[in-house]
Amino acid sequence: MADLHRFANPTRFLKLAGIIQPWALAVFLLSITVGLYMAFFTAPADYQQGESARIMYVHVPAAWMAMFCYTVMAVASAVSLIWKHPLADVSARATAPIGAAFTFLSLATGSLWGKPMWGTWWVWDARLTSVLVLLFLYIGYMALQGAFDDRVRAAKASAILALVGFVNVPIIKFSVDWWNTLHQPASVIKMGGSSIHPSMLWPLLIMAIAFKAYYVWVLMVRMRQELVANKVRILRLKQVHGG
Amino acid sequence: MNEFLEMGGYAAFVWPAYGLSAGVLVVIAWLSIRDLKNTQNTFEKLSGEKEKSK
Amino acid sequence: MKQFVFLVRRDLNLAFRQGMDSLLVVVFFIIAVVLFPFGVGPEPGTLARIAAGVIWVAALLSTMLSLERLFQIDYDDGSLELLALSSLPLEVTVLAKVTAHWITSGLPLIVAAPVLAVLMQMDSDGFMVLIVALLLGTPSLSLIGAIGAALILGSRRGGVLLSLLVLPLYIPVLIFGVSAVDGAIGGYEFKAQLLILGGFFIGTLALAPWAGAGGLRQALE
Amino acid sequence: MFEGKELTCIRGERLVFTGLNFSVQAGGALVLVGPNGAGKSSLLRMMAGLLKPASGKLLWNDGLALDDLDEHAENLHYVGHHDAVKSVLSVLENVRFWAGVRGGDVSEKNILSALDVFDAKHLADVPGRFLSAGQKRRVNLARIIAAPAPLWLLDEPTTALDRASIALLDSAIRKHREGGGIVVLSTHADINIEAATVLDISDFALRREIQGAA
Repeated sequence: MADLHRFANPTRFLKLAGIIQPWALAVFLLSITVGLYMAFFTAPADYQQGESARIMYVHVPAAWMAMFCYTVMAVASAVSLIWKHPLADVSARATAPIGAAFTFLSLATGSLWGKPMWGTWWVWDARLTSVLVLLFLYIGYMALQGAFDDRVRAAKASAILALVGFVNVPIIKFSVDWWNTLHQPASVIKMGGSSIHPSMLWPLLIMAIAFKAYYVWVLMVRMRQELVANKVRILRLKQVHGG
Repeated sequence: MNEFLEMGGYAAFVWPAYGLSAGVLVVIAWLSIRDLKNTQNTFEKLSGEKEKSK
Repeated sequence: MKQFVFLVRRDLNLAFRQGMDSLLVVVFFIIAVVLFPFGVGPEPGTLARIAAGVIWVAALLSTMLSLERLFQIDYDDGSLELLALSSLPLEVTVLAKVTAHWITSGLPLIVAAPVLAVLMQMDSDGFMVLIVALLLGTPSLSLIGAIGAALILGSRRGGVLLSLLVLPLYIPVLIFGVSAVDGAIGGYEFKAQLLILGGFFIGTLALAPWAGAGGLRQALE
Repeated sequence: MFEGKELTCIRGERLVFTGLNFSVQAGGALVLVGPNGAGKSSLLRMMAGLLKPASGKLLWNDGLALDDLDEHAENLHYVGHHDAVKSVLSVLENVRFWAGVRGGDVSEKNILSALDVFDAKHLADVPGRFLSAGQKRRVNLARIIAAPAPLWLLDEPTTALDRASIALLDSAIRKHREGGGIVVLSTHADINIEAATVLDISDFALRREIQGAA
């Protein structure tokens, strides 16, 4: 009967999440303040793009997070399909909206950063285009998660989609890069700006740590919500089927 | 101070970028926490016992 | 192998008896392409330049349209359960379904494509490569689409959801399909693109049955 | 010999039944009873290998049935709620297809004799869309005769059947069991199966466990 309990009442994880959550919040708050301070005060302005390059300190970590979250979803989906561990489904489902938010942010900040440089809000730059496709993969995943009444069916179908999507990400990246070189004369100012000077590198890394801490914090909140919602559903089923 | 705010003439791009990012992250966090609170309340209402992870 | 052919023959039989369905796919393909001259104007220069892209995007959309019902009919009338229980492994059943789908919707597109190329004022040296590229590309579209069709079985929002899942995965095939045709017209390299399309085909041939059968198995639970 | 040990079934988050045991000898029959939603269909689907048990083992002639699903599927027939009759194909083509997919004998003679068992021979060239529910069910049952398999899993086979057809089903089941076959069926109608073991699924639902879990 032990594994039965694991489905219905994963108290062990709920306690653990309760502990991790405040720590993640603390790390997030600390690193975001340090990161922002460095991004605006210690890091020099870019000699070509001037102050607008400071958008890089939110754009680049967001793009990293977009890819990181999708990888987490793919790994969690593989674990859930192979070892059928219920927490893997819950973590993949909880990660998706956060990853999608970061993907949207990296697109929006990329467009805001590109406007002064290229004069238009959107340029079919290889990186931006791949991130746009990644956003569609996220939306497809979340739409599939929401398309089933039975939570277990939704989890299994989305797990397969996440894996299929993950296998295709490098192929899409390769195709978009190739397509980009075919049609786009090498854009004068590379998105990444001039070579990364250490004083610019540190804020980037600290902002990246801040975003990861934010991810862990919100992930814990969302996973706890999913697990308690599972318990509520079981109570509802008990009501219906006569306890 | 306002020299800083001007962002070397790029204020119209730097501040919206940071503002939007802050906004989106805050909204996602707030929604998630609100959902958690609601679910915990329904759970307590249904099962009548204190939700341990509150 | 005998049962594989048996299943493909039955599906073809079904498709031809309900002739209208596969015909609709081709009619949609033609109408979608014919709309463009009304949109961008009939001027041959502009049409020729966008011809390959328009034809390929239309091919993508029409393949996708006919995919939603790939498993849905058999799922609803109980045949899918029995197919899963036949001695034919589910992966081979998925392949048989995809083969039947490709014959009823992929091939007609390829037949109609040159006619539309003429309509779009495409340069004639592009015709042959367009056909070869479609021959290599449309099977991948059916295969990837079959994964999507298996995943949305029994979900509330079928059609639109399928397009959202599958179209992002179609992008590589679109990119290399169009550039193969443009390459032929422009007189520069196009063999590499065709080889890559072939590579996609073999890749999806390996991925789709496994993912599709996985999707079907949990849909039948 | 078909046996199930300590089977547990979870559909979605609902615990359907647990600790369920059964065993049926060659020539035997097992009748599943119990209220709707007790898990009769789930158990039948589990026996067919469509639904994996959360825990427990399924044995066919003392071999683990679920290890090789394709091989297990070869020696069973499953009749579910739907009749898998294509409206465009004729009755003969429908049954021939199902016999062919199972690698059975697809000759016209064999198909017609299978249809005759359920008095559907006269419908042979009628397209599926003209058939009534009862006729569709008889065509579906004829498919089992066309490609014989030792284990029959019938989920409420008598729905949509009139008295005469139920008698035909009765004799087909008797003949199948005399040949050493096994029949497991769930039913509401009072179909009289001699010397059948009856299994009430609701005995295996778990009341206490759910309360403990919440």
